Amino acid sequence: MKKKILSIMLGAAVVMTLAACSGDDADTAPVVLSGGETAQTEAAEGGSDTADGTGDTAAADAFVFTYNGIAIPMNAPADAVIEQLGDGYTYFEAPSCAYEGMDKVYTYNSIVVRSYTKDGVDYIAAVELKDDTVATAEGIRIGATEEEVRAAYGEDGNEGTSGIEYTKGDSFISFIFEDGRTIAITYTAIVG
Amino acid sequence: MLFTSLKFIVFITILVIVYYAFTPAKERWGLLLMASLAFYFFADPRFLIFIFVTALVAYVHAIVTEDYQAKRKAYLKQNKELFDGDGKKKYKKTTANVTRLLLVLSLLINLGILAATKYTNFVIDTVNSIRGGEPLSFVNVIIPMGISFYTFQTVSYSIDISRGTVKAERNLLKLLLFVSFFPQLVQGPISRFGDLSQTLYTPKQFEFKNVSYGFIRILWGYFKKLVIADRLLPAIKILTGSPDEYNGAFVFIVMMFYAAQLYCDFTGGIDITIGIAQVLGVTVKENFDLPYFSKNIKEYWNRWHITMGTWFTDYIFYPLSVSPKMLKLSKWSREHLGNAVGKRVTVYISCFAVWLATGIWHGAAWHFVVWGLMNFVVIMASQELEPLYAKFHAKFNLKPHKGYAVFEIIRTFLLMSSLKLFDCYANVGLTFKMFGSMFTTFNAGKLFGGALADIGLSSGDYILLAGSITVVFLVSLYKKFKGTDIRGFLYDRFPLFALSAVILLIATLVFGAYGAGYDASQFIYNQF
Amino acid sequence: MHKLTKNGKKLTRSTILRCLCVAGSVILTLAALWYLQRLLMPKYQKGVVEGSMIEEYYLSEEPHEVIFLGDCEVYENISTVTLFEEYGISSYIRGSAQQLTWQSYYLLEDTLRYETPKVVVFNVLALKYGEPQSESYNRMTLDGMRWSSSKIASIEASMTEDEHMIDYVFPFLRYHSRWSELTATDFEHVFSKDRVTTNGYYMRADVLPEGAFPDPMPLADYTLPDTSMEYLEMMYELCEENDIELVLIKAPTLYPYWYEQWDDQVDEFADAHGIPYINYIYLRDAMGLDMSEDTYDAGLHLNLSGAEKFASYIGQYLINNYDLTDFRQYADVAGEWEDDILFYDSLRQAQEAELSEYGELRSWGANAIE
Amino acid sequence: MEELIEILQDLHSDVDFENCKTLIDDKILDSFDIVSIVSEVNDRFDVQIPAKELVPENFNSAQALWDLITRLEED
Repeated sequence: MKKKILSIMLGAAVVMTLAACSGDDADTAPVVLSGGETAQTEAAEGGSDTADGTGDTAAADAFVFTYNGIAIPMNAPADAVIEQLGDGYTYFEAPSCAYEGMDKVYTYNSIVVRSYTKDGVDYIAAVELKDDTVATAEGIRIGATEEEVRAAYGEDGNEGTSGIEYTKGDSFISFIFEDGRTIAITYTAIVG
Repeated sequence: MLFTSLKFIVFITILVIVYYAFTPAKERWGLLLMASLAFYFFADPRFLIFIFVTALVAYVHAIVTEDYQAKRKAYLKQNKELFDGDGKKKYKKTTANVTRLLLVLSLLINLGILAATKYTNFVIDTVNSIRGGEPLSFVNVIIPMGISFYTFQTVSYSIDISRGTVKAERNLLKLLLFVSFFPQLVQGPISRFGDLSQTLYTPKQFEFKNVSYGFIRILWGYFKKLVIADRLLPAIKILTGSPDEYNGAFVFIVMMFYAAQLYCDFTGGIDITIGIAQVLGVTVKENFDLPYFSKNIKEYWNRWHITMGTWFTDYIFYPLSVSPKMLKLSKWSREHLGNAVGKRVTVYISCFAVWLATGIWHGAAWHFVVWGLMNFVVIMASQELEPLYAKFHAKFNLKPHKGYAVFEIIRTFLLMSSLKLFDCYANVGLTFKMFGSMFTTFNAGKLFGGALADIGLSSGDYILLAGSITVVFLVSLYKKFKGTDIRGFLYDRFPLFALSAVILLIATLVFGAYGAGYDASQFIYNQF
Repeated sequence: MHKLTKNGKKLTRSTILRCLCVAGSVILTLAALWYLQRLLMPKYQKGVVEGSMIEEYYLSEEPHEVIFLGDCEVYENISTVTLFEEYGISSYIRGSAQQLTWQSYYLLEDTLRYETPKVVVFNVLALKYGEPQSESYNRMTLDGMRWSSSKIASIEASMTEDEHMIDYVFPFLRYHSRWSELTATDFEHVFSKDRVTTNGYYMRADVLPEGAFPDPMPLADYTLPDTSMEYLEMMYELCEENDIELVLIKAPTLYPYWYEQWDDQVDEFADAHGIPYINYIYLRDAMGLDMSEDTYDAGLHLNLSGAEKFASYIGQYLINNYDLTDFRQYADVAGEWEDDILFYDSLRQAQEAELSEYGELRSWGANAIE
Repeated sequence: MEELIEILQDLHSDVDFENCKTLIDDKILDSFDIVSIVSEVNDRFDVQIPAKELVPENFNSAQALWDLITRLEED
């Protein structure tokens, strides 16, 4: 009997969905967009916080460095990235005080990748470019002039004592200069 | 201020102490008003403007309507000799028309505010998706906390006034308290003026029994919310967040989890609301009556979110279906479509309207609309199948059998739980897909081999959930079979009552899913 | 409740019963919560013992003329027993895992409530952190402190975004979620804890030779954060007020990397304030450190033999430069130290026994984490 | 009155409408039934029952319903 009701229900509902939604899939947008706090109280009105299916992605907005065609986003889970990068690295690890985590350093031919631990999972902490065979997504390599960096990344960086930093999402990229030329480039995750 | 926030608990504690220790019984309603406004103020000071406008409109409307009706009635009485039968009817008709006009005016403003705040972006989004091309941008509106609840409550007052079933409140502050009474703002219930006003304004004495009953009910609400609902929610989010991974049997798990989560969250919230009101000496109507023991969907909707259901029945379903036009339509359709079909037409139209409104009311999103209409379809289907059932029962003589009742209850529960899936998944299409996957690729084996441990629940959590849901079930069973809730039994054995409260409090504090250990960004403490 | 009597009603038996029940419930609830709070808090007794260090100080009976402040670079690297045995220095290490500069400052404030040392030695590694870092480290440093304005200030300075003061006031609210993770250790140590350090020194007797460290990452800005430098300044002033000599040190371990540019800034600070700053990285040979046998974790921290060498070296510096009492001459203090040395020796023996039996430590460190 | 009972019997043949006084309270009549009754009453008695009269007190027994109809007829 249940099946019968269900089949009636399903059939009718499909028709109705087509009529009502004109095939539209983006349903949850308005509630989400109308602002954090109020949206929350409103969601509670129906009796529950609606379990919306869209989980936020951790590394949505951060610098991504690409090495040999493999993307290395800051704050992204490290295991998969390291696996893709292959075996050509030397490895170093250092447990933090009181075993609260493990700093891992993977040294490849042209880059160094560092990871940190959070909730038992490793995340990309930093990438350091070691030589001029690799370039940032914006085309900057070691040896580039200060002007080239500023032309590529803009003037709104944080000036440091020995270089400049640009922040994007929960990551920043640093260029270290000596005599007007880039001697080091690092990507760093901001761990929150 | 959510019920589970520390701020709220401190707020309530201070309120209750000031209420009974430092406020004269006669003035206590005033303190309730101040607390309600403060509650609103802390959420967002701008909200106060909205709620005040709504209350003021209802206040003015009520007084104007009542005075007008009284004046007309008195005139009619004093000048009987001036009217013949027809004249009297005409005179009354004019009164009714003006009354209706006043009501429409008041509802336009109050429902207009609701529509403008809650549904503008919904409409824009829908228009965008239909029209295509350059999308209209969303407007940045604030949605006042609990606006659906207090607007509906106020609208019921205005309609009752214009029907003449309640007396107008002539103290603006008292009416403002009715509109803003804070425990109800978060999740309802939607009270009627005729019910709530009986205890809201009267001088309140400290009554030990009332306070004890209310207190343990608050604890019970927190227990359900914190120990069960909030523990299940992250798991549900994980399951519904990766629908490709978690299909088939997992959808069934989502159904079960969500049924428990929603029930415990919603009834828990209502328990806290009614419990607080009871501690404060205010009687609020019940909103749930063991909905999961319902034998069919109609019964379920008579037992779930009762105040909303009766609101829609009283203010949409009845007026619509007994309006002269509908009666005409009913007559016409009976004459032209035959008695059997014709009888149904008007009821179905009204019912459709109710469920459309219910869906929209639940949230400004299409999946709520579809969910509402699905309810309509299921109710209609079961209504139509009823004679079939009757025949079936008659043939096999099934009805008196207890096992059959249990079957009906389980069937209704499963049906309602599957409808709730619309709440869970990101969009309507996905919900259907996931629902279908239960039948095409159930594959129960997937559940084992560690998958259930990957959704944020440890074996300890499962044991705890099983245990606490059993407790909730047993307490419900007690009510089902004794017809009264278990508090009376405990209160008559007061030491047992006190001990239950202590156990409930401690269990909630220890096992509640609150605080740092349960934050989205969980700290690492697994190793200790 | 007095309402009932006021109304002229007699105190019936049931009223008395109710009052008793309510009072009993309140007491029962408070007692249960108190017990549960103690039960549910992490005990830091096995494996991760760093959370026990701060509170252990309050149990130490003898006076301390030297107080060390800092992170693992002090509590794992300096043997307090060596300092006493060789020089008669009575010292205490108020160290904790990743102790931040302001936490060191407030721990000094806290210490001054109990005694005024002659010398305070601060390890500078933490100066690189200008912001709260991690809740679990905060907890290890803060939960063990006794309540005082210093503790409150330290909590306020240390909290990360997701933390709340109320969770420190009632740790129950923070730790109730441990109900499903309780171990035998938790039940065993509800009311008492085992000693884990010798005057703040955390012993590790095993050996894992130092390896190569990766090159340090170049930084765009080497300026030490203002916040930590301000607290260093406050620490200096607090020492001045109390006639305490402040000594800045950098422990001889190489990782985490201590940049030259940082070293220069600390040097500048020390010069400007007329206090000593000694970077022991440059003095590894002088103190006879052999990192193939003086470290237990490939060079991150010193082991027992390393800590004794470092203590021996720094102790010489301390007695040469400051007017410290030789407490070996004072029977009452020496008597207290007798107990500490006994604990130290038995711990050493126990660790050595495990090392000869298993080749590694099983009851301490990572292997012992439950 | 008899005609009214007839209307009611059509809806639920198994209920004793003459004596039952808790038709609403015991959930014997639901909202669908009430609408049917209103529509039948409208047809047979030419009385329009407005929405505001659709309250439990007026539908709990056949007698109450009959009283309502007569009251509305007089108006």
